Amino acid sequence: ISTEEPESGDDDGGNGGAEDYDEHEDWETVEPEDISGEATLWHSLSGGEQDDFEANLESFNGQFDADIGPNHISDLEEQTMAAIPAGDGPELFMWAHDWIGEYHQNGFLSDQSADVSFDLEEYFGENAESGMFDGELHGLPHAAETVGLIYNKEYVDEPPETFEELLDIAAEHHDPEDGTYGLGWPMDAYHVSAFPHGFGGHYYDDEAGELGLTNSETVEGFEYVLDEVWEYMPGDPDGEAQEAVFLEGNAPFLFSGPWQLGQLDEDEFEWGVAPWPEVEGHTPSPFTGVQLIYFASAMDEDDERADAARAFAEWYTTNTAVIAQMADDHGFIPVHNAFAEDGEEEDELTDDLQGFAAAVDQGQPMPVDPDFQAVWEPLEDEWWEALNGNKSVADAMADAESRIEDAWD
Amino acid sequence: MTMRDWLSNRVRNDVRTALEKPAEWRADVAYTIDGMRRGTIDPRDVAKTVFATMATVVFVFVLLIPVYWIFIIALQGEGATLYSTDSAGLIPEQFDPAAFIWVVGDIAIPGAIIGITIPFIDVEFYLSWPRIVFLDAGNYVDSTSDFPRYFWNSLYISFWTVVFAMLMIVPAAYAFSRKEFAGRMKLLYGYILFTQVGAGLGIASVIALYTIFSSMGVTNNRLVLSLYYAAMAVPFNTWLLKTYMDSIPTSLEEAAVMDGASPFRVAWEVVLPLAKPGIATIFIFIFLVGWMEFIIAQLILSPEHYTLPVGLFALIDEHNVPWGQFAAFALVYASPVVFIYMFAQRYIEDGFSFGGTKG
Amino acid sequence: MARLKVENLRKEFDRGSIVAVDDVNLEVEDGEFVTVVGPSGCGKTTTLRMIAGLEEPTSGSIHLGDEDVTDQSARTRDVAMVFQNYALYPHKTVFKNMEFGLRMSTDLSKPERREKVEWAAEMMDIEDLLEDTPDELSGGQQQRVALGRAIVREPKLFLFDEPLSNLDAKLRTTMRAEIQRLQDELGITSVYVTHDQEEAMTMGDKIVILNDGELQQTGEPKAVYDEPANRFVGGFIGSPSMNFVDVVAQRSGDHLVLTDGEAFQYSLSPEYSTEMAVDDGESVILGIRPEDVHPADGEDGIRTTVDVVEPIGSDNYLYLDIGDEFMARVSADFEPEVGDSVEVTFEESKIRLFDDDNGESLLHSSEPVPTPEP
Amino acid sequence: MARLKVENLRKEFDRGSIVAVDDVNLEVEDGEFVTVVGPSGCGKTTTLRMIAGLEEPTSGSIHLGDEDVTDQSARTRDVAMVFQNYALYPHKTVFKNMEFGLRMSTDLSKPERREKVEWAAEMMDIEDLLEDTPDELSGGQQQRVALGRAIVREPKLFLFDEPLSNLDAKLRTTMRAEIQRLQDELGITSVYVTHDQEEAMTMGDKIVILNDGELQQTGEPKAVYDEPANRFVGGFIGSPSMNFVDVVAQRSGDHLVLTDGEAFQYSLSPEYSTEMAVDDGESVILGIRPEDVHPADGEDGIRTTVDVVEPIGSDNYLYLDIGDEFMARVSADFEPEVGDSVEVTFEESKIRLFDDDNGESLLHSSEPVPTPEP
Amino acid sequence: MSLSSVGDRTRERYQATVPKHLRERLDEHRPLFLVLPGLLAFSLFMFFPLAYTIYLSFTDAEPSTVFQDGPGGVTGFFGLRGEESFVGLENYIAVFSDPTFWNSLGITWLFVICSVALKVAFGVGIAMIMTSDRVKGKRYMRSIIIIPWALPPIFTITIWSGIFSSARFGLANQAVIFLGFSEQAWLNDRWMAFASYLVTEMWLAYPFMVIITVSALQAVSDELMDAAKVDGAGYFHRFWHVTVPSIKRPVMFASILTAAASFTQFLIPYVFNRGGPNRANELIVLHGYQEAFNFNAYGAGAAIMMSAVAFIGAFMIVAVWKGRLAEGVDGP
Ligand SMILES: Nc1ncnc2c1ncn2[C@@H]1O[C@H](COP(=O)(O)OP(=O)(O)OP(=O)(O)O)[C@@H](O)[C@H]1O
Ligand SMILES: Nc1ncnc2c1ncn2[C@@H]1O[C@H](COP(=O)(O)OP(=O)(O)OP(=O)(O)O)[C@@H](O)[C@H]1O
Ligand SMILES: [Mg+2]
Ligand SMILES: [Mg+2]
Repeated sequence: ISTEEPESGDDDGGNGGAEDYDEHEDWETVEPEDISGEATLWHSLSGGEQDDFEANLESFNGQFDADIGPNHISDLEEQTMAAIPAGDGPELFMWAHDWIGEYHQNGFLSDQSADVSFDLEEYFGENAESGMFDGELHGLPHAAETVGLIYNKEYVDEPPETFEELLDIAAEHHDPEDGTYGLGWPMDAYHVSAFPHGFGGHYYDDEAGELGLTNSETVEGFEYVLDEVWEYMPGDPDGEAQEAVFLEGNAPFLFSGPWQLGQLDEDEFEWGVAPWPEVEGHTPSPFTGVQLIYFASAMDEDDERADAARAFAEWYTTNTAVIAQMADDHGFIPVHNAFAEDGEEEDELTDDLQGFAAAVDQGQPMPVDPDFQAVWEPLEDEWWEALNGNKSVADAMADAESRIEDAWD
Repeated sequence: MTMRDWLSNRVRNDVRTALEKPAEWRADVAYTIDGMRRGTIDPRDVAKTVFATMATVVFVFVLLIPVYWIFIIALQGEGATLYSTDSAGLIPEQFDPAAFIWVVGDIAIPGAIIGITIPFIDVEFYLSWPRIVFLDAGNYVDSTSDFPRYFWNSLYISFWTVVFAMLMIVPAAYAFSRKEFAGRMKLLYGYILFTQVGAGLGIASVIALYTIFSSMGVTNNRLVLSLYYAAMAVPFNTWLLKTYMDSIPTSLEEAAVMDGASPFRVAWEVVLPLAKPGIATIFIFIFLVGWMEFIIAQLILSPEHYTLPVGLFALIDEHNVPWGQFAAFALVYASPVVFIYMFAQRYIEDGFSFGGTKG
Repeated sequence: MARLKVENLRKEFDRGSIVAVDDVNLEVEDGEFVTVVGPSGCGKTTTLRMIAGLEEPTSGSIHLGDEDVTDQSARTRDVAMVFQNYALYPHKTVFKNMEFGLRMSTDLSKPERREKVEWAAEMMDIEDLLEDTPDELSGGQQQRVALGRAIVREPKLFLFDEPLSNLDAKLRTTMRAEIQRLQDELGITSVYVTHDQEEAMTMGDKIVILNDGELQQTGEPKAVYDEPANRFVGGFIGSPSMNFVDVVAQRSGDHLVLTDGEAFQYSLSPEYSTEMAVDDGESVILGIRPEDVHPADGEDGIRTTVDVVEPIGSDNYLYLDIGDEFMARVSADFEPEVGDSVEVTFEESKIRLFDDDNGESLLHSSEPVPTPEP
Repeated sequence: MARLKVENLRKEFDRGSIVAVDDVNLEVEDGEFVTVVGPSGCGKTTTLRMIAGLEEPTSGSIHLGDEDVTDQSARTRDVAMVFQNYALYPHKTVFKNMEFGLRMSTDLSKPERREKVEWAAEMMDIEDLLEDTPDELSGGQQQRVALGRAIVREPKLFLFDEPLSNLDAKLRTTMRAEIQRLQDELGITSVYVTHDQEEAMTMGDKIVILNDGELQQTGEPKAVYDEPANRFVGGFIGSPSMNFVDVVAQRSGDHLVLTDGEAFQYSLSPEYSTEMAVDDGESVILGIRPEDVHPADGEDGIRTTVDVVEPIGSDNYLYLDIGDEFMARVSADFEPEVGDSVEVTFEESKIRLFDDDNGESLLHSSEPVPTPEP
Repeated sequence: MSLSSVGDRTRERYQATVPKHLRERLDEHRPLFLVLPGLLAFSLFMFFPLAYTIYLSFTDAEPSTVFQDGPGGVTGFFGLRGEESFVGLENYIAVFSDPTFWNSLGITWLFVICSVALKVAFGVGIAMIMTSDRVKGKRYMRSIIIIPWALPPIFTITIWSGIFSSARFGLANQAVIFLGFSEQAWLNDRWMAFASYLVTEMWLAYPFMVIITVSALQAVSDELMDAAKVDGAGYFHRFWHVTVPSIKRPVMFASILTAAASFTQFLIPYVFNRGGPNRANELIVLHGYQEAFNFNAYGAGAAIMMSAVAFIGAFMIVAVWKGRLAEGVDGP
């Protein structure tokens, strides 16, 4: 038992904030003028991300005369669904861009295109598009994410160039009785999307609003996974199980996103990140997501609060120091042009992030059409049916399409 | 005897019994061995008992393997996972209490300065003591969880849930058990009927509920949430306590009436003390409502008022589950209930009086 | 302490389909100890509960002292009751049990209450138990506490509902004496319900016999024993029971000859015959108590065989082959073998005759038919 | 039907800290009806349960017929037991209740079982109740069913554990006769436990008295009544109880003079004096039964005052001012007032003397000290 | 003293001010006032959502309409009404003509029957062991064994979904391999998934069954047991003829409650595999949820919920009535 004086409060020093990073001299942070409002922001960032994010937010509050209150919400979808229509929602919330269509349709979002104070194209390039729907501006992007190849350097020094190569290595190490596997790859519709897309197919055509599951290319992509890859994976298609084998050092490869980096233990093994290897001449093309700070409909209620909220979103998404810090520490792939455009700056990104950034380049953005939300589940259901050998891939995709179309009616 | 005296007495007795148990067991064993030597106790009989006990212990272990597993996961520290390739993790690889320390945080008595003023003579004493630290989490982990805050929120909500519910349930159960009034049987049927139907409404009712709270302007109000829990606890627990009260002989109440006690006194001094086992039982059930409920709490409360289950669930983010922390959190979370149950077990096992359900 | 007067008391249950108590009248003098006795379900408890105020009478009135308490609640009647199962508060110590009534119904200060409880505890010889809880006490001790709880308040009226029926035979005798001693010392008006006629006889200044909710007879124990108002009372009071023989009465000259068609024959002398309101040839029931049946040494008796001999130490019971069941209590020295033929006889003054139909006593000498006292 | 022999039976509870039954020996002849009596907690039930096989003896053996059944389970012993609370299966009809034992322990076919049940039901006069469930029956009827269930199997041995103690006084007498009738008709060896000494006396061919787990005396009821082996038996058997007076014996010539230091003084004649193993000046306890105390008409008696007069109809009980508590049972005609001075006397042949220390009888004439029969 | 005299005085005033006939009426129904607070509170939180759900089931509500501002006030459900419009019985017709609804209902009933049978057998079995004379230290084991009851269901269910991983290293698969079988794709096979639901449900619910059964077992009359022994009944006959009848009603009571809980089970299929594979195991509440949220058809979702409520309600009515649960000792 030890004793301390009453006054001594605990001050858990964080591991370095955005102060350690310099702002990019060419890209000025968009700073607000005379704001004075309070606003609420909802997010569901994980532990470490949350700490740093909130520290940055506090520094914004300190710098300017605003009070943005961050709330960590555990089930953001359900909460926003209930609170926003009831008028209890926040001004801002953070999520990937794929909700935009549906939330727009439900009237959950606010259009800020008239009020935003800088040129989005200039800062975010084409990623600016992801915050737009139907010509309205519903959010600002701050990071991108997608699935790439993470490899264990104890098994392979260099990432394989082609998938055939990868499978050879996988086959070599695959021995379930002994607890080792060829590779880990969560088999949900999101993680697996690189193949159907890479083979030239698509889940859903956002422009035309059409399904593409039964396209021969899509089917071919799925079939390749089923026929060539599945046998070297743990039998559970669920993400947790797939990731576990890699994280424990029992598999050379894992297809996953930057969020996985926090789970890796440097003491256990060294790893690298690479874009998707070529497969039979195709380049796999994963779904990419863009993390947005959404403008919720509460911003239409009170101008003062809206100003504060918008100012924070602008400041946060344009502050290169913050972006660099979040990228380094939490694998948030920058969408800010400062990190993409001039090749010189790219060196600022860690190797890991470069790998994922390359994967983003390979990928294609998730559709935003509200109708697309109905695709996920039937697709995944049917795909797993095929994985389990209950159906052929073609049949499964046909069934998935008919289920999705049913749902649309 | 006040409730508090009674409670502390009980706890003291229970602790004493628990402490004396080993000695008693030793005496049992000695007597048995002695009996076997003298030939008055059949060794086969003893063997049967030993075997049955061992088999039961094994069975209990198998039954609780998931709990054991969770415990092991919680001891794996950072890299813990539910999906371990290595021998399913049933044999622990390492003992790392970090997750538990992360959950509970510092254990300390906060420092304080207390002023005592003695009336009339205007003398003031100042008593101050430093913060006494039993466990400084900072020595072991970088950060600690919000468990203590969630814990107090949960405790606060559960406490008021119990208070509200008791205020509504005890008089009602008494009335159901002892009085005749219009619609009594119908209400009882209704109560039993609705104990479970409510859950069937599913998510639609969640939206409607949110609207009630929202339109009353009481989202994020812990007291109103307590009231809601209490209300949901009413039917089942009223019925349960009623059946218990049915088994209390009326002659005691009549004796009190003959002694000149008013109806309130009869209830307070006779019926309530006698209904203790029944009340202990519904106490546990009601407490658990507030302690366990997740969906509405998550919907209604903002983070500063999050309860334990919401806090637990908040550990899971979109992509990752920190299994070690998650498991440790859940175990620490469950421990008060197990603890309370241990003390209340006797009453709970008596508390279901099936006076009302006996054939 | 007060007089209790119950008039035309009636209680119906279940919408009148059960009449538990039917038009009962009863008067208990100040300081009197009245026992109420009757078979199970005859309405004893119901009557007592109405007097206590725990049950509302359907009709009739109850006066306690000069007051009409019929509509008063039990709380305010100043009546104490001792229950069959003691009804001690299991969660309170003996002291608290006894103090409770004082706390509820008097304004006494704490020390005054303590003094009173101690007085009552001393009276019941339970001073040492005051800090125990009821479950630590034996049945007899619990009963003492229940009595102590009743006396500590010095109420106007004591009610007892079979307070001894849960005790074993020996303890019952002891507690019976205890209650009588209390009653002597305190002189509180008491109503004591029991189903045990011996208890009722030995304890009561007056005894009240109920059957089927109706009052059968009221009177001093000895009077009731000697002059039962009807066959029911004759059979119910006294142990072993009065013997009954169905006989036909035939006037033969001045004599009245009673025969049962078999061996039984008895001739009443003229002086007794006239006392009986019996017609020639009428069927009547003859009642004679076992202790009045003697072996006929030499005299001319009724010859019969012995079915069973039951020794109870102090006496022997002989079951004789007369009527349905006929018993004689004879001294322990007289020990015939089963199957022996014996001659028995009895004094004619001990004979009671009852109406064949309604069971009323046919004895003229006593008051007309002594049922309800006003 | 069989002989029961219990040898050195002992039962400990709670790791030997409670000795419920201590070295009991007992022999019951084929067809005999033995009653076991003793105060509450003396080990009656425990003994019976060991005989039934429901409790395992700590030591000792039990023989039924020629078999040692000590280690046999209750299931296979072929004994029937009647419980205090009847223990009828509440969810089964009376018929099923009675049939259950047959179904479990015999190979009888269904019609055979029905026949047997009907025979037993007729025997118990419950044919009309066969389709009812126990909760529809009165206490007496339930007890009949419990008896019927026991007899239907015609077991080797009947065990009864206070079967009548839940019934009211009248019903108890009836059922007592019923059980005796059954025993006469069926002649099955029976052990009957009761705490009511009167029941034990009237029902038993032989009576066994237990106290504190130890056997006190075994014998025919009359023998036990007349020659109690010790003070406990003297006081326990007989109602009202034997009177005890602490006296000092002084030899005065051939006579033995007993005085209690107060008014009490009695002089034993030489022939009786010699029978008693008493030294000069020794303190002993004198026992005399109430029915042996008579008013001394003219003779030279002991003068004392009357404390209480209790009329029980057939007799009067007088509480006299001798020793602690001294009662005389006198005829109903003798009715002194409370406070009257009376003279009482008794025959010297009725006097029993007991050792001051261990309570053993000091009477030489009977067998040495008749406790355990082999 | 002071208290009671104050009481008397207020009573007098009360008697003086309130007319007699009203007073009598009040007195007669006074016990009702003890019941009312609970009843009102419960009604508020129970019937409002119920009414709202019924309302929704007759509309074409979907997120894009229901969340728009509609009329306020009582008729507008205090602002809950949006721009949805009435469609009459259309939702119900659609639901009842949808085979997936009937499949869901069928699998739900199957789940209820199987899980209740298992829960009862398992609960009674454990309770028997935990009250057996042969087992020492059973009190302690009884208090340990209720741990599953103290853990939040959402957590336990997540853990169980991990146990049923179809990977070779999943706990269930390890057990199966240990027993000499081949590994299973638990959640990807219809009946395997169903079985895993059952196991989980059983594990979650057994503490409740054990608590109730233990207290029922402790009330079994020892005398009856002895009577049966003397009658020559062996262990199983005693269990069947004495134990079962005396614990029948408490266990039935627990079964009815737990049956209703099974009927409304949502989390297990949701967390395990969303009622999969391929919606084959969608229990009814999950089915309603899926309709409402995945297909954005709140009206149809509400219609499903209401149908479910109707079924569970009918079940409870029959069960409560047949089981005479509402009655006390003084019941008819
Ligand atoms: N609350 C009640 N509802 C219906 N009937 C009742 C009620 N109380 C008593 N009775 C009936 O009234 C009659 C008299 O009952 P009571 O209890 O007064 O008898 P008792 O003489 O005390 O009998 P016991 O000697 O068995 O105690 C019985 O027939 C009984 O069934
Ligand atoms: N299972 C038990 N555990 C501990 N002590 C016991 C047990 N059964 C009986 N006893 C003790 O053994 C002694 C004898 O009990 P038993 O029941 O045989 O007495 P009894 O003569 O039948 O008394 P009663 O007349 O009250 O029925 C008592 O002191 C009792 O407390
Ligand atoms: Mg009664
Ligand atoms: Mg006994």
